[in-house]
Amino acid sequence: MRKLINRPEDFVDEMLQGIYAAHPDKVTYVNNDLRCYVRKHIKPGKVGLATGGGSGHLPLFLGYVGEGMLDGCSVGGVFQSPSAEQMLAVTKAIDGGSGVLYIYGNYTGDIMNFDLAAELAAVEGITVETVIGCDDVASAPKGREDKRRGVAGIFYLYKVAGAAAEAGADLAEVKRLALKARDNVRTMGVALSPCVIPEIGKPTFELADGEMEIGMGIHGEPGVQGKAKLATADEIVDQMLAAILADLPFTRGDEVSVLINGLGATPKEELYLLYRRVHQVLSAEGIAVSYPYLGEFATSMEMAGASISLLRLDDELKSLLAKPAHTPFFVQHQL
Amino acid sequence: MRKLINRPEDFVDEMLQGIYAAHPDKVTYVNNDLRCYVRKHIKPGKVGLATGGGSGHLPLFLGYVGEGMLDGCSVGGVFQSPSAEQMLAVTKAIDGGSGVLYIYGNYTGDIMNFDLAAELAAVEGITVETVIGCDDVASAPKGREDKRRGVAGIFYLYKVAGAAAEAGADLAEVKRLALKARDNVRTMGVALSPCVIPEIGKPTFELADGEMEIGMGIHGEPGVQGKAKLATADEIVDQMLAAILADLPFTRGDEVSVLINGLGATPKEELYLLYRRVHQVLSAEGIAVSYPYLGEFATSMEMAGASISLLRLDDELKSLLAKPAHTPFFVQHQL
Amino acid sequence: MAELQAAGLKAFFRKLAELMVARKDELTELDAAIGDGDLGLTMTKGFGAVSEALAGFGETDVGKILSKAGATLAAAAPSTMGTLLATGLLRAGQAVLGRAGLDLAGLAQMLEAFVEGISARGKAKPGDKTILDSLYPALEALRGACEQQLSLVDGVAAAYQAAVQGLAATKEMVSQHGKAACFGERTLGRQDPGATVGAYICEALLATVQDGEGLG
Amino acid sequence: MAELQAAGLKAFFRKLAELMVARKDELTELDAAIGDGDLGLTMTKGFGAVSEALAGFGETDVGKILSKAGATLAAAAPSTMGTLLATGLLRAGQAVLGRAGLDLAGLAQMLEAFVEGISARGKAKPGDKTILDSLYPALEALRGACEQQLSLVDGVAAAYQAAVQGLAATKEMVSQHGKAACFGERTLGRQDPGATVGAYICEALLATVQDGEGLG
Ligand SMILES: Nc1ncnc2c1ncn2[C@@H]1O[C@H](COP(=O)(O)OP(=O)(O)O)[C@@H](O)[C@H]1O
Ligand SMILES: Nc1ncnc2c1ncn2[C@@H]1O[C@H](COP(=O)(O)OP(=O)(O)O)[C@@H](O)[C@H]1O
Ligand SMILES: [Mg+2]
Ligand SMILES: [Mg+2]
Ligand SMILES: [Mg+2]
Ligand SMILES: [Mg+2]
Repeated sequence: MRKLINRPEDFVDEMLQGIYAAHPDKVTYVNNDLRCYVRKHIKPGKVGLATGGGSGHLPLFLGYVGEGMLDGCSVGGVFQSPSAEQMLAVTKAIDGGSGVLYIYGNYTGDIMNFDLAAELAAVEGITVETVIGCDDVASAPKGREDKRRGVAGIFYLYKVAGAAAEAGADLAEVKRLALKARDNVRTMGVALSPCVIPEIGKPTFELADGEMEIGMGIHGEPGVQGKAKLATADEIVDQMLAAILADLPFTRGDEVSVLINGLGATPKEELYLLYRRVHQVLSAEGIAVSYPYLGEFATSMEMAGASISLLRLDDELKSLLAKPAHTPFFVQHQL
Repeated sequence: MRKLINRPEDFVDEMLQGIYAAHPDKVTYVNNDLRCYVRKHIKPGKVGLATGGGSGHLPLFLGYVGEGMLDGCSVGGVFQSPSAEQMLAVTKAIDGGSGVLYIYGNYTGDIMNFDLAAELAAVEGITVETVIGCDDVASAPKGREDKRRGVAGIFYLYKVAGAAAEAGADLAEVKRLALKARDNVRTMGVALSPCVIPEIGKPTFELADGEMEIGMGIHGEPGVQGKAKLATADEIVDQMLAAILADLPFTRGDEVSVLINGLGATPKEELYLLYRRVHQVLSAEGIAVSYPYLGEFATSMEMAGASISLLRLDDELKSLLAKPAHTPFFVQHQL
Repeated sequence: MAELQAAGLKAFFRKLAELMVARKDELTELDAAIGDGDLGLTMTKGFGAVSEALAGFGETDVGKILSKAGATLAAAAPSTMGTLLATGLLRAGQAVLGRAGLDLAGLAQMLEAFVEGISARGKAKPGDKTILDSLYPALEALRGACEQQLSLVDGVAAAYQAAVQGLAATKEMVSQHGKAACFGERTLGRQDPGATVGAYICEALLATVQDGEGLG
Repeated sequence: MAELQAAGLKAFFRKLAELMVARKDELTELDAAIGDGDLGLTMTKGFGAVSEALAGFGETDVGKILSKAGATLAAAAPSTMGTLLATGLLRAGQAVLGRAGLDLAGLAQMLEAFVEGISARGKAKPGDKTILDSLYPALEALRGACEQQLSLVDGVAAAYQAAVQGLAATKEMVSQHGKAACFGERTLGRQDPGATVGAYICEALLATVQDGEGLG
């Protein structure tokens, strides 16, 4: 294990201690539980936005809590859901009286706990709505979008819903916009190496040097075609883009935002190399790119690999995407 | 090799093509050479700030070209200096009539080429001054600072000089401030894995799973004590901080900015775990932290590891550090 | 007829926690093959916490003990399996609230509520290759044992046998839920990790009634 | 007396480029041990570019050929070694500008300017474990050969011998400059990569004059 850690079982809590120490003016926790992570200043009257999920994906999930994005996040162990109890505590802390929207990824453990939390919140008189990210094209065929995993594309849901909530939209409107973002985003990933859960200490799957797996999920879930010999960057992009473009489908005349996401160990150099090809292919297809994002948005600790997400834009999504945001992990000026 | 690339020899130029495609409104190139990277809009009258160095360290070096930071960067092959010819082209393109300051890291190849470029620029009537980053405590003993490598701490030189130049300071003043930042920053790194130069295809040094090397440079240059068994995060921080604190020295009552830099493959989770301990130790020493920075600021492609930099602040440095900046790779609101 | 009382139920959770520790690597490997490999971790952690919480819980109402176990498990192991089992335990606790002991019919009633809780939360059906595929057969065997008026030990033994057979049958199934569903046909030939946990639960229950500790 | 003319000088750069390709891995390994491992890459790339640029360069002035080589190398291989050699070549070109051929004395004059250019840019001195430690001995041998009025081939052979000895002596030195300096005492026992390049230059020069191609 090549990790800068102390005791594996302290990994998540010590990471959180570091975050609270670094950003005391921006974030804090409630319920006397480090894992109930909330914005320092909750705006009364604003619709509350909560997310949550397993650790090991920074900046996902808690990294999007801050100005112009989310209000709270319950934090699970590595690759494990937080508990319904923690979700409920966050929900109560961030409710500004206008209800709370849950936005999280399509994983059974998370769904079960968020559903339980929503039932409990209702008992406390808090209206909760839910939008589940399910952007990973590789994880289920078209028509079964409800079975698809949520991966990096959830960033767009946070950004769009966050900007709308910050601007004063009500719960129904924020939900409508989050759903619109969800319906218009598609992602494909490729992994080049496994990652190691600290408490397990060895990779839970193997990917040898010179191998890749297109379509692999951010916990190492398998892709559509299994392992293959590592292809060139251009070939990989072509294959991933073909799947994405056909799925929505994206067509000539569309305008999109592109998100090139590193899974953890992949250098920025390589992300730009991927973007080069994405830009070439989209130009050839007559699809315009606005607001490209490149960097680490949803990782699997030290996994090597990347994902490509496309969000089809209209004026509404575009103007919400362009709004400024400011969290300890994500800063954007007005575009 | 686990890399998302096409032909290794095209790595740098294809990466640059991706960057220009992604940020056409912010950066461009001159001299018909992709590797002569400059800001799209040069302010007449502003002191020009140029850097340069080998590729493979993104966001170093070109990532700091943009509003509130630098104006141009000559881009070398992986771990190789750009040429004097390229540096000269960038110098001419960014000179707004008030002279140009070179800020780059202390590496022989770069020095020789920047010196040559400065001689050639003088012939063209452009005043050039030079400040060389040399923050790596591990690379030479105290008293021989001029022999020390420049690593992640150079970020502070860019930020401080960039803010001063943007505010209209003249060449002498910008140089004074860059020197002040240089004199007050110290860095120590630790590596947990090697990295692979694309055109070489295999690591140029070995670091086995479970090993570390404290003090290793960003090209794999050795540290002070050689390889050792991987220690806990807290032990590593304690050892690195001890060297940093003793060197300046930083003392009770000082105020510092801390930069925790990932070398490439190290997850943000681990960086925050390191920060947790840094914060504990500095608090115990009576040293106050303002403006912590955590993320990837100077990498070695997919190398695992991290560095810690401390900048001793005074009011002047602090206010320059707090100024906004906006490049394709680094965004900061006014702090 | 013999009854499982508070002490017996606590002994059951203690045995189950020990069993999880003993089988940790097996669960990790099963889940690594068609999931994310955390099941050994979550189950040892979750039932370790339950067993600890119950140690100092001076309650004689078996319903309250089950609820306590469920609430503890929900907080300590909020994974798919942890949350499903917690939901099941909370329902089971509701179903037998106020009782001081469970005879074979009581156990069947408890197991029924437990399985229904898991079904309701997870929306899976038998054959989907989940924990239900070991627990449903166990439930049916227990009901049959009640009709045949078997002893407590024999009844639970029959349930355990059925669970083990149900577990073996998961090798012929394709996963329809959770992370395993992404593996599709590749889950064929592999034993379901969650169903394995279901069989362990029956195994611990059998060991408890065989021991006789806390039986009144 | 025999002279190295334009064709000979071009043949020299061609041979040197081939030699770098043949020794690429050796240079890579030497530089990987006490540097960043790029020397094989930069030298093959740099002298490949020089050899290509000279192929279509119809110039008879040996000074201009050397300058052209220097400018090409500076652009193609801006590493420490590339820039040092480029500076040396530019100075050497200045020193013999306007000549159509170089006899032994001319070669010595050229090598002197070459070495001085490297010294001025790098600020190293003999004994610092750099390329100077093979080139200085070669220069001195060449001067001695002039005094003794040796033939062109014998003179260059003496220079090459001296370079090889100087190179061997770098094993006893501790690196004082560049990335190798960080390795400190650990550079003892290792041959300097840059000095190796210096010896290769002499080797290619010797092969050129032995061949006799382009000698007038
Ligand atoms: N919807 C469901 N209903 C019942 N059981 C399920 C469901 N989804 C998954 N499971 C069971 O959960 C097991 C995996 O549990 P666990 O490792 O906790 O999942 P995760 O790590 O994805 O949260 C599977 O082997 C399966 O038996
Ligand atoms: N200041 C100097 N003067 C002369 N030669 C030097 C100097 N610094 C380094 N060298 C030589 O350069 C060689 C390394 O060259 P190179 O691999 O191009 O360096 P880098 O990769 O650091 O740019 C060393 O072996 C040494 O001979
Ligand atoms: Mg899990
Ligand atoms: Mg180099
Ligand atoms: Mg699991
Ligand atoms: Mg080198």
